[in-house]
Amino acid sequence: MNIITPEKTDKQFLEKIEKESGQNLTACNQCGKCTAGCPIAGFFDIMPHEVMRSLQWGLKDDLLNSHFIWLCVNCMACRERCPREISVSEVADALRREAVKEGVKPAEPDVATFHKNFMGVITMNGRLHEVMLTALQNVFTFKPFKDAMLGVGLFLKGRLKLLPGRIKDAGFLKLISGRLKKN
Amino acid sequence: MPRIGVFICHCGINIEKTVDTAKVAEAARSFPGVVFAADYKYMCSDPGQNMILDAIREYNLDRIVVGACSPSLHEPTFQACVAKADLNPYFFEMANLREQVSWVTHDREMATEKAIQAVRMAVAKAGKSEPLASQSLPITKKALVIGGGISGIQAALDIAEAGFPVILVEREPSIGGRMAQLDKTFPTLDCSACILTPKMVEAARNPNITIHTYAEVENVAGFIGNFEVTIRKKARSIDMSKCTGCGVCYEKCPVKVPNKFEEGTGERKAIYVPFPQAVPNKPVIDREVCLHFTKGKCGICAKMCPAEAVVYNQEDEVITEKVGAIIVATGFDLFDTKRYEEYAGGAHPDMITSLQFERLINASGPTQGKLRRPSDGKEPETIVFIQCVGSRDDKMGRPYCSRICCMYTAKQTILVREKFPNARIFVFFMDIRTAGKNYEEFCRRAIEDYNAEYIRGRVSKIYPSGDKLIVEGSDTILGRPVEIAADLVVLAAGAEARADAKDLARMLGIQTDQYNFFSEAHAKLRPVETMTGGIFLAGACQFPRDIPDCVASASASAAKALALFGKPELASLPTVAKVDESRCSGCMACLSVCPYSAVTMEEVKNKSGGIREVARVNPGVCQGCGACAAACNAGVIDLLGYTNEQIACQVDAALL
Amino acid sequence: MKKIAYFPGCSLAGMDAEYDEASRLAARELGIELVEVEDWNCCGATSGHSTDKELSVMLPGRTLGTVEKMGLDTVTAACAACFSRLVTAQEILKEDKEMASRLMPELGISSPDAVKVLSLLRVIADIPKDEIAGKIKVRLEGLKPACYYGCLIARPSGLVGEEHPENPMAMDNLMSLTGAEPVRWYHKTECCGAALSLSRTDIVLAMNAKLIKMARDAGANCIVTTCPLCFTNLDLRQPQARKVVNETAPPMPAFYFSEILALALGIPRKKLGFDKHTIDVGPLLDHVLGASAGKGGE
Amino acid sequence: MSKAEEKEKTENAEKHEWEPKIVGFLCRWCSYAGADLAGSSRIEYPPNVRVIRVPCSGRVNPLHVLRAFRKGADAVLVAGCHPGDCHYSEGNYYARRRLDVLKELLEFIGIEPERFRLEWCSASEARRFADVITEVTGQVKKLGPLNPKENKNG
Ligand SMILES: Cc1cc2nc3c(=O)[nH]c(=O)nc-3n(C[C@H](O)[C@H](O)[C@H](O)COP(=O)(O)OP(=O)(O)OC[C@H]3O[C@@H](n4cnc5c(N)ncnc54)[C@H](O)[C@@H]3O)c2cc1C
Ligand SMILES: Cc1cc2nc3c(=O)[nH]c(=O)nc-3n(C[C@H](O)[C@H](O)[C@H](O)COP(=O)(O)OP(=O)(O)OC[C@H]3O[C@@H](n4cnc5c(N)ncnc54)[C@H](O)[C@@H]3O)c2cc1C
Ligand code: SF4
Ligand code: SF4
Ligand code: SF4
Ligand code: SF4
Ligand code: SF4
Ligand code: SF4
Ligand code: SF4
Ligand code: SF4
Repeated sequence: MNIITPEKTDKQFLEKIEKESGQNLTACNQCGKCTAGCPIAGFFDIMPHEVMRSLQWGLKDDLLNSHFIWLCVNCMACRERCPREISVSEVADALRREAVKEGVKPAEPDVATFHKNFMGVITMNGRLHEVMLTALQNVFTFKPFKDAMLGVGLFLKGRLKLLPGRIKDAGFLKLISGRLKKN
Repeated sequence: MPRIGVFICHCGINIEKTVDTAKVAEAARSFPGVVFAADYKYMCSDPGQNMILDAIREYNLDRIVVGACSPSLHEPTFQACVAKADLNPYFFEMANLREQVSWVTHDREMATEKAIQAVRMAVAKAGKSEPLASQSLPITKKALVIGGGISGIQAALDIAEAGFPVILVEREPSIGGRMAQLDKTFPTLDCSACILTPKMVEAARNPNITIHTYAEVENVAGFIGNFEVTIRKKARSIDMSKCTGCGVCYEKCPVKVPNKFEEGTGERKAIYVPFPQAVPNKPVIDREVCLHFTKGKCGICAKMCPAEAVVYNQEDEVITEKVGAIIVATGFDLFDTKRYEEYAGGAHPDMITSLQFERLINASGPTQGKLRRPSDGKEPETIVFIQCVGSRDDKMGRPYCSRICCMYTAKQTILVREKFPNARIFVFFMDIRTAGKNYEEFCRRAIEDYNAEYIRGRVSKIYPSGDKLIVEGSDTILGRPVEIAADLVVLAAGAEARADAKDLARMLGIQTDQYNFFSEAHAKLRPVETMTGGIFLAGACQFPRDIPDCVASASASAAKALALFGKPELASLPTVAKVDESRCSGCMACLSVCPYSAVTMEEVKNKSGGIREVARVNPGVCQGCGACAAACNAGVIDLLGYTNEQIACQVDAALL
Repeated sequence: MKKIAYFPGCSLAGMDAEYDEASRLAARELGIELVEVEDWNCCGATSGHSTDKELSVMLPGRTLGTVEKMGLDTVTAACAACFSRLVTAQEILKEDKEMASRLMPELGISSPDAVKVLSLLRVIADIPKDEIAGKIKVRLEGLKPACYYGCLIARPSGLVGEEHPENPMAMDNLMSLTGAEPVRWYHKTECCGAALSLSRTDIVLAMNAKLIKMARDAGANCIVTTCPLCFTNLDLRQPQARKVVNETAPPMPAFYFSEILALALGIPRKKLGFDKHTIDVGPLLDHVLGASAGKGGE
Repeated sequence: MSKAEEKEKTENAEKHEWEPKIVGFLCRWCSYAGADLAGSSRIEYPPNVRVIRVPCSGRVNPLHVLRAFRKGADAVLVAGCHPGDCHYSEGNYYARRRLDVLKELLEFIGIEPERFRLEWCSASEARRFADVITEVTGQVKKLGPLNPKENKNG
């Protein structure tokens, strides 16, 4: 049964995300302009304005388990046009971090894995390396040949380097990997 | 020693909630001069006022202090109350414990402390109060109405019918305002011209009404009952007494420019009548574009005119008029939809404003009522209306609801449906606001009988693709994005204050709100009065209003002006400046700062018989600003009701 | 020669070396030396702020500190994402005093706005128009670019220094200076979805196809970008996107704005890595450069 | 109770002990109405201001301000309509001219400029009114009392 009751909601969650995102969430009047202009809305499970409404209720689980939080690309179209000057983009960020922190199983495992791999590569090297990232992404998402054809093409055109660049400042690498482990 | 009574109001719980009123009354009992103090639930109620009257009798009180709401709300109430007990109204003082204490302080202890302080100051001031009286002043029983839209016309007619003369000043060449631009009007769908034109003609015919079109008010001096206004009648280049309105002149004029009345959808000539039903129905030459004025050639209109009415060298005429009341009815502007860059910059030909729509669907409009796509003249098959454009949008600095656009959009869907039985008509809305008599029913008809498809969601983007406009919106009820390829998009542009409203407010000495609409004295109790005596508001210049509301407020403001004219004379302001002539050195510092020239220098005889000049105040002219009192170093000229002594006592009491 | 610190970012250092090259060359022609930030590290991109707010400040923060150490007052990033992260980090440091006091000493930042962060587009657009016009050697008539700014260079308005979040004109104006005729289109700042490129390629392809279609409908014969992520998306992924929507119209060549600028400034075509583009730009360039009598050609 | 806690407590007590006294002369047309609107809008602000309603900021004689300081005010605020918006057309210009001179005098005798404020605040600027009071109160709290020991009878 999918009925909302006040008891099932978590109002503190609203406050928390309000603080984390720096947005005034109760200001949202559900106009729907964010959804209307979002380039990815057609792929979302929860629409941006519904995200805002769910927050006003405090429907924490729905949000942390949503595809939305992983699919929002933070393009800020919503932020730019919202008549109440709210940034759903910032809210998505805050929710995503919250999901990571709470160890929620991501609804979009590939996206989550991507972020993880990305951070992994840069904590190793301080810089990104596409071959490594693509390889890791494919290994971890069990799609070993995805994008491989693109890769060969790039390699032949001389656009792929096979050896990663690495920054010299080892102290900084340690600092960021420490920061990552804390989560 | 004065005998002061103090009354502390709970205002239900409004004050009592954060202020311990009993404690305030208790504290008041120890203030110098206080012989009686009490607290009560509602001081402004009849029992509350009776309590004051009883206490005056029982304790022989001669000064009254009430600690309650803001004096701007109930000072007159209590002044009238003490007058009943034969006390001078200026023996009454008010301490503001609600707006400035209980509503802005949450800590009860601090609020109580602040309240005691405020009452102490009021008591100190009351202790030094003197009886003040007003003088009687004459009233010029003639009204000025600024703005000749439906509101101004209605106000003028009401006053004229009561038998008083009215001067109606309209800056366009014709009266009529926005209503003249409309097609049919909600909620009854009568044709706008059919109900407006008779009123315009009636105003023109009424012997009590003098209409100055193509004119503007340039200066306003004086005060309630006694204003003096300067009006500039711009040169029309037409001798109005000769012109018969035959229209030959503009047929042959070679210059064509966009017609402002048609909202740019049609053209007019350099010599023109803005619309066929114009009042007065006589042309005007637009000197900015007329070839005679820009290039020094042409002159066709003068040649054509059989009445020899074209006068190129006519000059502006400046007239002055004395009036007793002023009604401001200058109406509203439309939000500039180009500010929405995401709506293709608001600039595509097939994207029009709601007012352009009114012109395009109007049988006397530029297309004779044939609604076609402006870009290619094709019949539109899909029409999208978008509500709240430039309203309810903090980003655009317009957080308010424009109040009229829900209804006129519903009307416009009905009007298009009548022309195109098979078109698909969509409306994007945030809420449907239809709080009016028969309004909700009207809107339901648009949806159920006229098959307008309403979608709840705001539009984020509009862009051209091929020969269509793609409208990206959302349906928030279904929770899905919506995309519609439209032939025609109509933007329900919000209403905003006239661009020059602020200037007019300055000239009149009235206030504006944060959106530059004119402010009423009190939202509920004095909705058509301004804070400045004798100046009233009518119609959409105060806030977005539809025609029924405009007419109601216009009649209300006329009633206020008539109430003024109904008095035999006017009581002057009692709180005016007063000079202690014996001490005046005649330095003229006061005279030089008085904005109303209320101070003059008069010769008086010294004790020794010599002649010297001293300042003297005309209490009928003085408006009680106190600039003179602040300018006089010797404290010779003082402001009654706010005397130097009273202020000093308040300062001292504040710091005890 | 004016010196500006230059943050190439991972994409330019990796896959998009031709943008790097073209940008440096074009800037030099226009009197600006791009000095690479010493031992720079990744900005963190979307993954950074999706994971940890503080980390998302530390990564670009280190760059800001390094630029200060290098004694330069302005830093530019060629990639819109890097640029966005740098500006956002500054903004967070300005707002979150507590975080600022913790991180700034560690990162060597004296004040959140000690260095100015500009997009590469802004750096070049700020050069007086006449100055650029005077240096144009090859007129690129016949080039009808749809200038594509992407989402992060124009948003959020107020932070990034572009005129308008929906219809920025800086790149269009530059293109006009070269003799090209930029088209009016309405998707200049619509997102390309790059952040999902590797994880939800399906979404990205759909967005890609729409952008290309809109550019074509507006009459463009190429699309010009400022950002390596956008470029990769629009160039490298275009063949895939075409398949998804069964596109039959010819492919749409994509360029970096600095490539076009470099060409117009007279840098020889072969010095610019046009052969590395996935969509063949040869015919279009032949046509355009042929029209200007092969002056800038090989 | 730890030492630190104790210290904090006494500090807090000290903070609570002293509340600055601010005398505010408010024009009845604009700033007084703005203060009323702050009330109707339920905007909270510190209770330190004691309001004297005047018909116009131009009514305020510099001697009134001086008297307030002499009698123990820690700050004085004069608030009127924005330039150009005076109900009496130019009263606020006179106020500005007169009170600017006063400001110099106050600085000369050693009263910090933060203690005397001339502000423009319209009838619609409720938020601004509350902000001004909050700001002045904060500034004066930082400065401390004006002449803590001095007379109250001069
Ligand atoms: C698209 C649209 C459709 C509408 N449809 C309907 C409808 O169907 N039913 C309905 O009830 N309402 C409708 N309205 C609302 C209606 O137009 C207004 O309620 C009404 O016109 C307001 O009248 P007014 O006299 O207050 O102002 P206005 O009509 O604006 O008149 C003000 C007049 O004052 C003049 N003026 C301005 N400044 C000065 C100055 N300084 N000196 C001299 N003169 C000056 C102006 O030139 C103008 O003539 C609609 C509005 C719009 C925009
Ligand atoms: C719950 C509620 C909350 C509200 N809150 C607000 C608010 O916050 N703000 C606001 O602006 N408005 C508010 N209103 C609306 C407000 O109450 C009305 O606008 C206002 O009271 C109407 O005043 P009236 O004089 O027209 O009618 P009424 O107040 O109804 O007065 C009519 C009087 O006529 C008398 N009467 C009736 N028939 C006869 C007869 N045949 N002969 C003699 N006398 C007769 C009645 O006894 C009554 O005293 C609220 C209304 C309600 C119901
Ligand atoms: S655009 Fe803003 S106000 Fe509208 S639904 Fe989205 S977040 Fe809420
Ligand atoms: S920031 Fe996220 S929610 Fe907002 S428009 Fe972009 S993708 Fe949609
Ligand atoms: S006098 Fe004022 S405060 Fe008292 S009850 Fe009436 S409205 Fe309320
Ligand atoms: S000016 Fe002459 S021609 Fe024109 S309408 Fe009047 S009478 Fe007719
Ligand atoms: S003189 Fe002017 S108004 Fe008359 S016909 Fe010529 S252009 Fe028209
Ligand atoms: S009246 Fe309707 S359309 Fe107009 S602003 Fe209000 S809600 Fe929007
Ligand atoms: S108070 Fe003084 S300055 Fe003001 S109007 Fe009266 S006489 Fe003139
Ligand atoms: S300023 Fe005072 S002393 Fe001078 S003329 Fe006026 S009243 Fe007399």
